[in-house]
Amino acid sequence: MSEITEAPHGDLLVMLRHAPHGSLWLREALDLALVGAAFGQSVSLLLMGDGVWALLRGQGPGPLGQKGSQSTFEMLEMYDIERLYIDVDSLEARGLTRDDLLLPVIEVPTSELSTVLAGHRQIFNF
Amino acid sequence: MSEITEAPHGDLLVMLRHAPHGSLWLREALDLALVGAAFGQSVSLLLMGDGVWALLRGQGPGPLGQKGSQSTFEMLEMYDIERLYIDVDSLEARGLTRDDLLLPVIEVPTSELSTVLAGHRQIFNF
Amino acid sequence: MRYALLVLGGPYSHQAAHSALRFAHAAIARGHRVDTVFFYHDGVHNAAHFAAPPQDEPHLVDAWCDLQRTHGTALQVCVAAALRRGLLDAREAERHGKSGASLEPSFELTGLGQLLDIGQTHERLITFAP
Amino acid sequence: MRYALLVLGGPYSHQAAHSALRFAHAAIARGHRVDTVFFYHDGVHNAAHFAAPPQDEPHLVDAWCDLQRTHGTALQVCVAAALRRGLLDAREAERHGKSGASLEPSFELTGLGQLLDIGQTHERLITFAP
Amino acid sequence: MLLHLLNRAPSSSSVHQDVLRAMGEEDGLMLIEDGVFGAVSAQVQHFPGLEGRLFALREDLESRGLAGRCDASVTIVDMDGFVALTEEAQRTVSWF
Amino acid sequence: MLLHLLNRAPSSSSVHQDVLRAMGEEDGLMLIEDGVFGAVSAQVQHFPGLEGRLFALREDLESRGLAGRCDASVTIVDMDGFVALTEEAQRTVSWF
Repeated sequence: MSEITEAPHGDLLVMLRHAPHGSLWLREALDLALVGAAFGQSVSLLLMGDGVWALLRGQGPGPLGQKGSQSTFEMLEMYDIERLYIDVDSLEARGLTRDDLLLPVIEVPTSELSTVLAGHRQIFNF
Repeated sequence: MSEITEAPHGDLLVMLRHAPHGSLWLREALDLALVGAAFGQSVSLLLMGDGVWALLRGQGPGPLGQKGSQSTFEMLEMYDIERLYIDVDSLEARGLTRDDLLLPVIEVPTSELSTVLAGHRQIFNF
Repeated sequence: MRYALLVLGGPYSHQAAHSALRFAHAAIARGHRVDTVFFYHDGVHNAAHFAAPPQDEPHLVDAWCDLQRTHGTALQVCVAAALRRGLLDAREAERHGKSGASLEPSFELTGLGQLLDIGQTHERLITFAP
Repeated sequence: MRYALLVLGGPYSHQAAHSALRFAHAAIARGHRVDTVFFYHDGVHNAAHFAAPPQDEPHLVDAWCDLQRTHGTALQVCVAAALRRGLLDAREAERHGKSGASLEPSFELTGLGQLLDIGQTHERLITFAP
Repeated sequence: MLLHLLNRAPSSSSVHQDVLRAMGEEDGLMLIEDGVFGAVSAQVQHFPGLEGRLFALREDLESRGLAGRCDASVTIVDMDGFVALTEEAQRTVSWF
Repeated sequence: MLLHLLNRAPSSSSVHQDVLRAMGEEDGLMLIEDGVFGAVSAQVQHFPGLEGRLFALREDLESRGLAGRCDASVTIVDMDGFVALTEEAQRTVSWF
């Protein structure tokens, strides 16, 4: 069931579609979201595809000591990020539920994905 | 039907799995095959996945004047490349037949792919 | 309209930079302005001063500089993405104890805030990814 | 055994270089020799002299240099792949009219024939791709 | 109306499935670079329900030898037409 | 016997299908980097018929929070065990 109770809207939507650790996509996407939040924009995140792994509990630093993304998500929460959307289909396909995740999320069914995209003035898709 | 009449063997197998034009993978893979042939090694190529598009007839240069790969394939033929294998499943999945291709190929069914790999002393998978 | 482009792919390795350049010229030919190109992720390699592609290939770094010279397009590079990938202007090079610079002078290092600003000040922002 | 590694991915952008480094240390810990690491495709960016990653991240260029210093591992970079991506030693820089160099001195530019040679002279060749 | 750009072939990446799920009923989809491999008749079934809203870039089709193999359901546009599509769309979203 | 390395998740790339088709009956498959997402129970069905020949790298599972989610049919090896597998195999083939 959808939890989208009001029309999604905001200045900035950053879509996170890449898995953590394997590449820098997630990290550089979060950096952009963080700058947006620091500049006072209302920022939403949408996790989709392998991007949903980014919020999995229990992640660690990389084996060479690379920082994980957990601290960045926590910073975003501190900056009062407006909405953290997650694509339910992507979550379920990977055998995950919201209980597996680090932060509370707004579950978006496929039928409402386009509404989320249309509701933001700027979209960056990483 | 398989055309592999003798056990595949050779010094060097270069696997081409990336489509032409979109990235440099195909080009840099062919460069390696070309060096192998120039050094007198017996070189085989195996086209698989989107790599089968590399042999499609009628390709042109890129819109900024990048060279296509057609001339490199022709150079490889000049160097007497030993075998040009193509994964039949990949070919058929893309609606192609050998008649669509620039050069004569040896069609490899899935059941014989591992034989081709096992028959070469060095394998580079691009 | 005022267009901006975001380039996320390095030159040669992927077609992204080629597509972005072609798009820029086509947009200008239709009467638009392409005021800014922003380079992020591996796109920062488009600003490599030392790039020396074969003579029979397009020289993308030069092509970006031409675009700036001819049409006044600003070439902006995310400084954080550039530093970890080895693209430093003279000031950053000195700060990190390196002599010289590896960033082509026509490009300028800037922050990510600039990218968000571009999204607000330009009517269209088109991303070319690897 | 004599091991060689082939690295096809740039540092930071992908995990390939991190994995290759960890593999090298694990192989050495098991009593093997890692005599050569060859860098091709975007892997050539591992040799970027100007790389300046944040202080709280591993410095991969330095880590490769450490591997060479401690274990004698040769660090070889495909010259054709390097030139188009902006990694030039002093000689290539001069040949292309650039001052200075962008290749870390511990790395050496070489041809693709060397990669085929490595495949013949080392017992194992493991590829780490982006 | 959004214009989505896709530069991956459906035969090797599953990102096209995410694009389709995220598209609104009026959104358009523009295939560029390796995305144009999805425009050939044997692959276009990966993009159902996009009549009149599915485009492919002529220059990328031609360099790949696909100009004559593009399915009739796909509208071929050149770089000028691509720019025109971005004029009409409020925003573009690039998938890769 | 060859050891195949795979660093892509089966949920986003179809390269795993090509790996499976190219594997000999005794070949092993080692999941590393983002490949280890294929080792979780909800994804491992993408790798049928590999009993005892499917491996995943512990360090990459742990950094991703997957150590406790790895399917029982997958053999977890650490970096030392990964090196050991490359000793046993005549050659390795990396897929990406």
